[in-house]
Parts: sequence; C-alpha cells; structure tokens
Amino acid sequence: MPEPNVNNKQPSYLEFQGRFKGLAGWIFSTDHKRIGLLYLYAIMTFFLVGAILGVLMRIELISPGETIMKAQTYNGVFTLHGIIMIFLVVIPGLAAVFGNFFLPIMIGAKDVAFPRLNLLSWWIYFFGAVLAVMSQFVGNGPPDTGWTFYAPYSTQTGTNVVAAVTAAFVLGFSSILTGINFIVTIHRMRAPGMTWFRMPLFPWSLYATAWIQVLATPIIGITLLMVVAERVLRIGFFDPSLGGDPILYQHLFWIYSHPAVYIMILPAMGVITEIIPTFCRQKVYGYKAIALSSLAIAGVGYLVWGHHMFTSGMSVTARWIFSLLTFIVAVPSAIKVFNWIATMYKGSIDLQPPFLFALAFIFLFMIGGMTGLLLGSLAVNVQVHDTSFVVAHFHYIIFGGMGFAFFAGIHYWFPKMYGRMFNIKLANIGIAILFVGFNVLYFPLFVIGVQGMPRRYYDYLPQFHTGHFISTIGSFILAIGLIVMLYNLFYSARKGAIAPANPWGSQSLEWTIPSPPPVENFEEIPVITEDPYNYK
Amino acid sequence: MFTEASNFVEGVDFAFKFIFGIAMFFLVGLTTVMIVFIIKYNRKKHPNAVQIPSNNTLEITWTAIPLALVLLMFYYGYVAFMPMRNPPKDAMIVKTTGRMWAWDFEYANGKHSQELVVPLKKPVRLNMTSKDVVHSLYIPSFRVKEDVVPGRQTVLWFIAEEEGTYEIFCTAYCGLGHSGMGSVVKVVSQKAFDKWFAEIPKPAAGAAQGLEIIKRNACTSCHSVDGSKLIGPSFKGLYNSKHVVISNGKEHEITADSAYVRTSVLEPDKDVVKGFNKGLMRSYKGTVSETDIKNIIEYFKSISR
Amino acid sequence: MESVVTHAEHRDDFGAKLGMWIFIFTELLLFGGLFLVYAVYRRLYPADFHDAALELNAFLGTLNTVALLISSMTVAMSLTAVQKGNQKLAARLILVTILMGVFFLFNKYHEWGTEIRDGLYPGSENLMGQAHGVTLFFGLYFFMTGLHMLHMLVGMILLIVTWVKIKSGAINSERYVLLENGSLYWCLVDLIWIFLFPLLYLIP
Amino acid sequence: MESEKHHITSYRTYVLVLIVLLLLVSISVGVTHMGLKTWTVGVALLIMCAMASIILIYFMHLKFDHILLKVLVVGVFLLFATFIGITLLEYLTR
Repeated sequence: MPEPNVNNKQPSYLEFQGRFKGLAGWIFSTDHKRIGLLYLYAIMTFFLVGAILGVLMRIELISPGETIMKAQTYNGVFTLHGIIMIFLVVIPGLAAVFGNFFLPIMIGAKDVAFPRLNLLSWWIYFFGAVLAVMSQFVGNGPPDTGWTFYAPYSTQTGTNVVAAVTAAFVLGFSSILTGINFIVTIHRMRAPGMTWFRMPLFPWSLYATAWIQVLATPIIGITLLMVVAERVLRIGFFDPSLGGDPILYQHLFWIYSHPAVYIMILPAMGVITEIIPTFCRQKVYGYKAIALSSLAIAGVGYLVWGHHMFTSGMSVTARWIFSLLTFIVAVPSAIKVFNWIATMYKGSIDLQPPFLFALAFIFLFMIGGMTGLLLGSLAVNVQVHDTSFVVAHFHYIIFGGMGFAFFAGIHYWFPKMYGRMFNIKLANIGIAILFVGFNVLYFPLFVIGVQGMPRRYYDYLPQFHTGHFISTIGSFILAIGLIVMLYNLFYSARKGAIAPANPWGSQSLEWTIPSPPPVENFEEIPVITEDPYNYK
Repeated sequence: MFTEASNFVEGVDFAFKFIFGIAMFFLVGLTTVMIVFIIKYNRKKHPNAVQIPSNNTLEITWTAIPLALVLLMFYYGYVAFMPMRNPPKDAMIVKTTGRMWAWDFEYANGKHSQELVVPLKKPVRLNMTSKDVVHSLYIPSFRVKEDVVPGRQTVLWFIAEEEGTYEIFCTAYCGLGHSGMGSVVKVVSQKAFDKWFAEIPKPAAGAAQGLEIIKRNACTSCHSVDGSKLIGPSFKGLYNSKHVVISNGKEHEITADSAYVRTSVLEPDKDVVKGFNKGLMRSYKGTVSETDIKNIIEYFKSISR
Repeated sequence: MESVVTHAEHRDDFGAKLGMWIFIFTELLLFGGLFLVYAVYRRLYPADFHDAALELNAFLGTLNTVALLISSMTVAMSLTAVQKGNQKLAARLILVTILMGVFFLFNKYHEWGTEIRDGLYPGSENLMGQAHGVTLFFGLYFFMTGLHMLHMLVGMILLIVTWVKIKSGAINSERYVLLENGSLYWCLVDLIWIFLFPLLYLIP
Repeated sequence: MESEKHHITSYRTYVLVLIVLLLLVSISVGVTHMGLKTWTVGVALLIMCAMASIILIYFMHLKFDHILLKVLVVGVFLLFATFIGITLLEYLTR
C-alpha cells in the first residue's frame, strides 16, 4: 500500500483562497474539485425535487380516481419528474460529480485539460436547469408530453413545450463540453508511466461515457431543434398532416436516448469496479475484460435503439434485427457481473457502507438486466411494452443501478472530499431502509405491468389497486431511507470525525494524497510503475 | 392472467416463462454465491486475501454460455412474434380509428361501434389509424399491442379463443384523457355475432343523429352533455347562450348560434371561450360534413331548452 | 507516446487541437441528423423533392460553393504563412476568407429574399397548399441553410479574433494553435456546404 | 513531441488542391445537366465524398496529422453511416 504523503504544504481545496471570496470563490472557480462539488449540490437539489414529485405521483396512484391532483397536473408532474431526473440528475450524475472530482486525481493530473471550459459547462448546466424550471411557470402551463417529447403530441399540445425542449438542448451542450474535456484529459494528462492498461477502471468507464456524450448528444440536439422549428414555423418534420413521419422522430430520439442509458450506467459500473477491489483487498478479476467491455458496450449501444420501438409500426425486418442485436449486447454486461463476483472470491471482505451499496447495486442491476431480457424478446415485449413493467425495469437500472452507485460513490469518497467520516452505523441503517423501500416500491410494478397496467396512467382499473397500494407504501419507506442517508451526510460533512488520508486501505492514486486534497492535488506528479489494484 | 384468451397467449407466455426461468436461475444462483463469499471470506475469518490469477477457460465459458442462452431467448421470442405480423387473408376486417380519447370500430357493413365485438375462433384483423396523435391499442388478455399512428395504417390481428369481455387500453401517452381511453372487446359466439352484426340502427335524423356523430368523434371526451365542465365548455344549454370569447387576443361577447357552432367545429382556435385553453382541439374539416353539423346543431337545440 | 504537461506551464497544442476535432465531430453529427431526415423524406417523396429542387437558384448555389472553396484555401494558406513567419500575408489571407464569407452571406440573403417573395417559406399559404414533399423540401432547405449560416457567422467571429491576434502578434510562428483551430472550424463550415449543395441544388 | 514535427504545406499544393476541387464542382454541375437520370444521384454523391475527403486531407491537414485523428475521423463517418444505414433499412423494408 503506498504511503500517504502527509508532508504536503498546500492548503486544501476547501480552504484555498483564490481571486474571489465566499460564494464567488466557488461559482467562478476553475478547480475541478470545486466544480465537482458544485455539480454535486445542484444534482442533489434536483434529485430531491424529482423524488418529491415521484412521491406525489405515488400518492396520487394509491387508489383509483382522483386522490390529490387533477389529470393535467399529474401529466405535468410525470413530465417534470422525467425531465429533472433524466436531464438534470442522471445524465450529468456520476460523470460530472465524481468524474470532475476524481478523474484528474486518479490519473495523476493537477486538473482537467480545459479548466475554464469545465466551469463553462457548469454554467451552461445551471442555465439549462433554470430554463427547465422556468418552463413550468411561463406560457400556457407546464409541458405535459412526458420526457420523451413524442411527436406529434409534442408539436400540437398547447403547453409550454418549447422552453422545456430548449432546456434539454442547452443541457445537452453542457454534456458535450464535459465529454470533450474528459476525452482530452485522459488522452493527454495521464501521469508518466500510466499506460492505458495501468489506468484505473473508473477513468476507463468515463472515457467510454465521454465518447457517447460527444457522439450521441448532437442527434438529440438537432431533433429537439426540429421540434422547436416545427412548433414555431410549422415546417412539418414530424406532423403527419404536413407529410412528416412521427416514427422518424422516435428513431432520432432513441438514436440518442438509448446510448444515453449507457451515459448513465457506465460510470456507475466504473464506481462499483473501484469499490469492490478496495473492500475485498483483491485485484479486479479480468481487468482488461472490464476495461474493454466498457468500450464495447459504448460502441454496440449505438446499434440497438430500435428496441424501444417494437410496437411502433416499424418494419418487421428492423424489429427482429434490433431484437437480435439487443440480446447480443446483453452479454458484456453479464460478464461484468461475473467479474465483480469473481473479485470477491478468496478476498478479505470488509462490509463497510460503500461495499454494502455495491452489493445492493449488483443485486438490483441483475434484476434490471434480466427484466431487460424479457423486454428485448419480441413476443414478450408486445405484452409488456409501455406498461408499468417498463417503468419498473427502467427504475431498477437507473435508480437501483445508477442511483445506488451514486450513493456508493459518495460514501466511498466522502472522507476524501470533505476530510471527515460519516457515521457508519447510521449509514448501514440507511442502506437497509433504502434497499427494502426500493424493492417494495418497484417490484409490484413488474407484477401489475405483466397483467396489463399501462404506464403514464392517471387512473386505473380496480384490479391493479393492490399493486399500486404496496408500491406507494414502498415510496414512503424509500423516502425515509433517503432522509436518514442525507441527514448523515449533511451532518458529517460539517461535524464528522476527521478522516485519515486512506480510511479504506485502498490502492488507487486518490488515496495517496491528503484528505481533503490540496489545491493542486499533487505536490509532485507521481510516476506510475505498477498496475492499479495491486493488492498483495 | 394466464388464460388462453387468444391464439398468441401460448407463444408469448412460453417465451416469458423461458426467459424468466433462466433469469431466476441466474439471479438466485449469483446472489447465493455472493452471500457465500461475503460470509466465507469475511475479513474477520479471512484476514489475508489470496490473489487469484485470471483463468481464460473460465472467462470463455462464462461468455459462451450466456451468448448461447440469449440466442435461444431471441429465437423463442422471434417464433412467437412473427405470426402476429402475418394476418391470414380471410380475416374479418375491422376499421379502427383512434382519436383523443376514444376508439371507433367500423365493420364491413358500415356499422360503427365503440366496443369491439368479435366472433369466437375467427381471425379478426384491425386496420388501424389515428386522427390526431400516436395511440396504441393494447388487449392484455390477448397479448397483442400495436401503435396507432396518424397518417399511416398499422395492423393487428388475433383469433379470440374464449368467450368473454376483455379490456382494451391505450398505451401510447396521448394527453389529458390518456388513462380514460379504454374500451372492451366482447367475444361472442358466431350466432350472437351475426345477429349483432346485422342490427344496424336506422340512420336517425336530427338530434339523435347529432348525438351519434358527437360520440363517434369523441367530442364527449372534452365536452360534457350534462353541464359539467371538462376540457371544453359543456354542450348542455349551449345553443343560443351568450359567452365571452377571445378572438385574436381580444375579448368580446358572442351568441352561440348556428354560425358559431360551425366555426368552432371547423376552426376551433378562432373564437375560444374565456377560461378555456387554445390549441387543444383540432379542426374537424373533412371529418365532419355540413349535414353532420346541421344534425349536431339540432342535437344542441334539443339539450338547450 | 504522448507528452505530459504540468500545471504551471499548461500548454498543450495537440490537446487543444484534439478538443477542436472532437467538437467538429459533434457538429458533423448535428448536421448528420438533418441529412438523415433528408434521406428519409427523399425516399418517401422522390417526385416532390425533384419538383421542389428545380425552384432553387442553382447558379447562386454554385457561385457560393466556389466562394467557400476559395475561402477554405485562403484560411489554410494563412497557416502556412504564419508558420513561415509572414504575419502580414497571413492577416491578409484571413481578411480574404472573411470577405468570401460575407460574399456568401450576401448571395444567400438575396436568394432567401427571392424565395420568400415567391411565398416559398415554411408556413406560407403558398407552400401549405402544395404537396407534402414540397413543403418538407423547403422546410429542410431553410432549416439546413439557416443553421449553416449560423455556423458561418460563428466561424467569421472566430476568424476576426484570429485576425486581431495575428495583427498583435499573439499568433506567431511559435504559437498558432488558435489559428489552426479557427481554420479547422472554417473548413468544417465548407465541408458541410459540400454535402448541402448537391443534395439541395443538384440531385433533383 | 508533436510540436517539432509540424509539416508546413506549400502554397503551391493549396492552389493545386483548389483547382482539383473546382474541377470536381464543375463536373458535378455538368452531370446534372447530362440527364443520367438514376445515375445522377450516385455520381453526385461520389463526387461529394471525393471533395469532402480532399478538404479533410489537405485543407484540414489530416494527411500530416497524428494517426489518432485519422482513426477518429474515419470512425465518426462510419458511425454516421451506421445511423443512416439502419434507419434507411427500416424504411426500405416497410
């Protein structure tokens, strides 16, 4: 285990006094660590808003008929929930928070390649977020299209779609700039001796993610611009009464939005791959397989967008080709799960909170992935497409996967980011509640989905009542778990016990510098002579 | 849910059970392995990790086996799905129209129905299109679903195997009344069907015909006939009443006479009653004829006295 | 194989160029989405596209193509001039490039003006009455060329900045990555036009 | 290491490249007036790709640039071809 360098004389990035003081010292800082925290606070805020909207929807659905809101409000709420959670939380999510904070440190650099561009990305993100929030309050009422903005509904509805779509466009721009920054950083700024295959696996996953951000986002950008043009100029790209084809919109939308799922999940896999070896004192099993499968998943992820459209009226040939490709793409993800479990074999396992989150991640991700196989099958898809089965599958992957990986990451790196420890017992209680609440919330949706409960329904038939009722109870449990976890983190960030430089006994580079890291990360750029995860 | 209501149930459910079975096997197996490792190699019992070298045979095996399994999964989904896309030539054709937020089924003899009535054990083919946005016709008990796309015709077919009444849902989000856009399919014996099929209500004239047209065009999804306020103004008491409307941004009072009703059907955004939103209603130009409008007006008169 | 740059003297020309190229990829795919839409509707309405394309002014289109090609050459040449230390020539070549851009925009302004006068703009009553394929063609035409012009304006602003920096000596034979990136961006604008021109004007 | 190796393209090369490009433009304009019917599209697309490659190779200096950039540019065009290919496949098999 490398010795922590405790003789560092630089002030920590939290105390450092730059050109500006106070808040301005944060929002105008080009330090990747401060930008990472800015994203963290923004994303946490939006996550809470999105979660509250989610609970409101669950309360509405606790029994058939109107419970607490009208149908139009409900449609606005699930649209906003989707826009906030997808565009403001999970797409920037792990890459913008932990990527910004730890990518340079993990590859032995002092900052990202373009620090000012990095700050600009955050500002664009912030501006996009403001626009998204504004879309709720200006014009003819909150957008009610769902986050997918399917045409021609989105080009016809009287609600304020243009602002929401523009917000998504602006957020996409921010995502692209972050992607460019990460790719150049990884190509150009690795410490001497850090060859590609000596790079830790979280940076590997960020590299694959960045390429998707850069190469897929423009497609959604232009599509959303076309929706705006259609609404403003009546061009008719997607409106059949003017000759357009609504299915073309779906193609363009999913060309981006399917790879976007990998933007969400790849960094999550990366975080889990950092956590497991640390708490098992074990080299990652199949390092190269994991590294390259990140790239493979990113690459073939571009070929399967059509599996979101199996019942859309697309040609039959295209349907079965997309189905076949979808099944093949499932294999690299399965391999990652095998590798994670194999890493635990004959290890020396320490059940700390980050590792418990990682275990929960693997379990939930397996359920999400396996229900994905059901969705990928042409015949089964006909039954479960656009039902609450899809809702459950999606949340198992995105919340159970990406969300739990986010929680795992924040517990893992918390001591490094703040220089303080959280309360381990309370964290364990939080994990237990979250895990139970999550499954009680989403599992019933699989069941009623298979029975035929369509999604985005404000009202439903009595036979689905039990499932919805249990699900709503689950949302309350999950909310309690979130409160426990967030309380622990907030309290510990200010009052927690001082953390050592390497509390978990990890091998990777970020743990060799003091906690919290000094402004320039490294006194001297380290020279890398070994593979990562070299546990003895 | 595991009834045998249509000819597709068996294939779909087999594919489901096949994938579900394999998935459960792996889920339970891998979770057990994970728990065993956690207990067996806990740091208290196993303080020093033993580094294990990678094993190519193992890695190739755990790539090859899942690959073979997913290809099998694909195959069963494929064979159950392909027949769904190949309706037989002799199928009974029902013209299906989706609009916000109701279904209309038109039979070969011109009979319109809000419910889908089909004979037992006979292939039925729905030729579907939409008048406004994308809808999706879904009959869970039959395991069939296909989007209903404006500007195009999509097709769905099935053979009903059991008598009974089954739900129809719309599964493509289509706005305010999305969750209310349901109907039922009634599977009846051939005899009962023939009787139903032959019963064509005489084309009523005037008010009765007006109500018929209103229902068929799903006007009642947004406009009530009992005075309650929905998305648009109620039809009850409408005729010859006075309303404040907004035309080109200016407010003025208008009497809801025949000319106003006609304009509202053909150019809904021209004079919008104050307190209601613009842009929600499409023009019914080409869908509703001049005679239809006359009949609608007759109907309005009948509920406005 | 790649050099490592420390924080203090953070200068990485290749890194900057790599960043620019990746940005160019995003621009290519942005227009790529439009080309995809074009391809689909051309397949759905071949006859309408044929008729509509005949209404465009192919002469002005060709003239603009030539202007853009010349401007790409001059901007690329200015890099050679800077590398050889001939700042004056470099600045002049950039000016020629900008003038070519202005010439292009002037022609386009004229062209759009004629089309709008003929009632061939999206949403016009004339166009709404025509076949669907014709409406879509003109919708695509205005959307694509409009977006392209927007990119030209951005490129011209970038070139003005480089011109100032060449004048002030901030860009010189030792340090010219900004000029290199500006030139790449301008060539991208040209590259997109190379695809737009035949698709809109030539293959009816 | 890359900064020393910068290749300086001569003015002459640029002028030659421009002449080739202008020739290609006139050919593609000429082809449309020759009435090759179905072939027009193919020929015009071919010329379009040739011109784009020339601009990429010479005006955008790919010829003398790092191999990484060459690979990436080819990759992006392949990716775009995939998008178009798969989508058109759907429309052609409808």
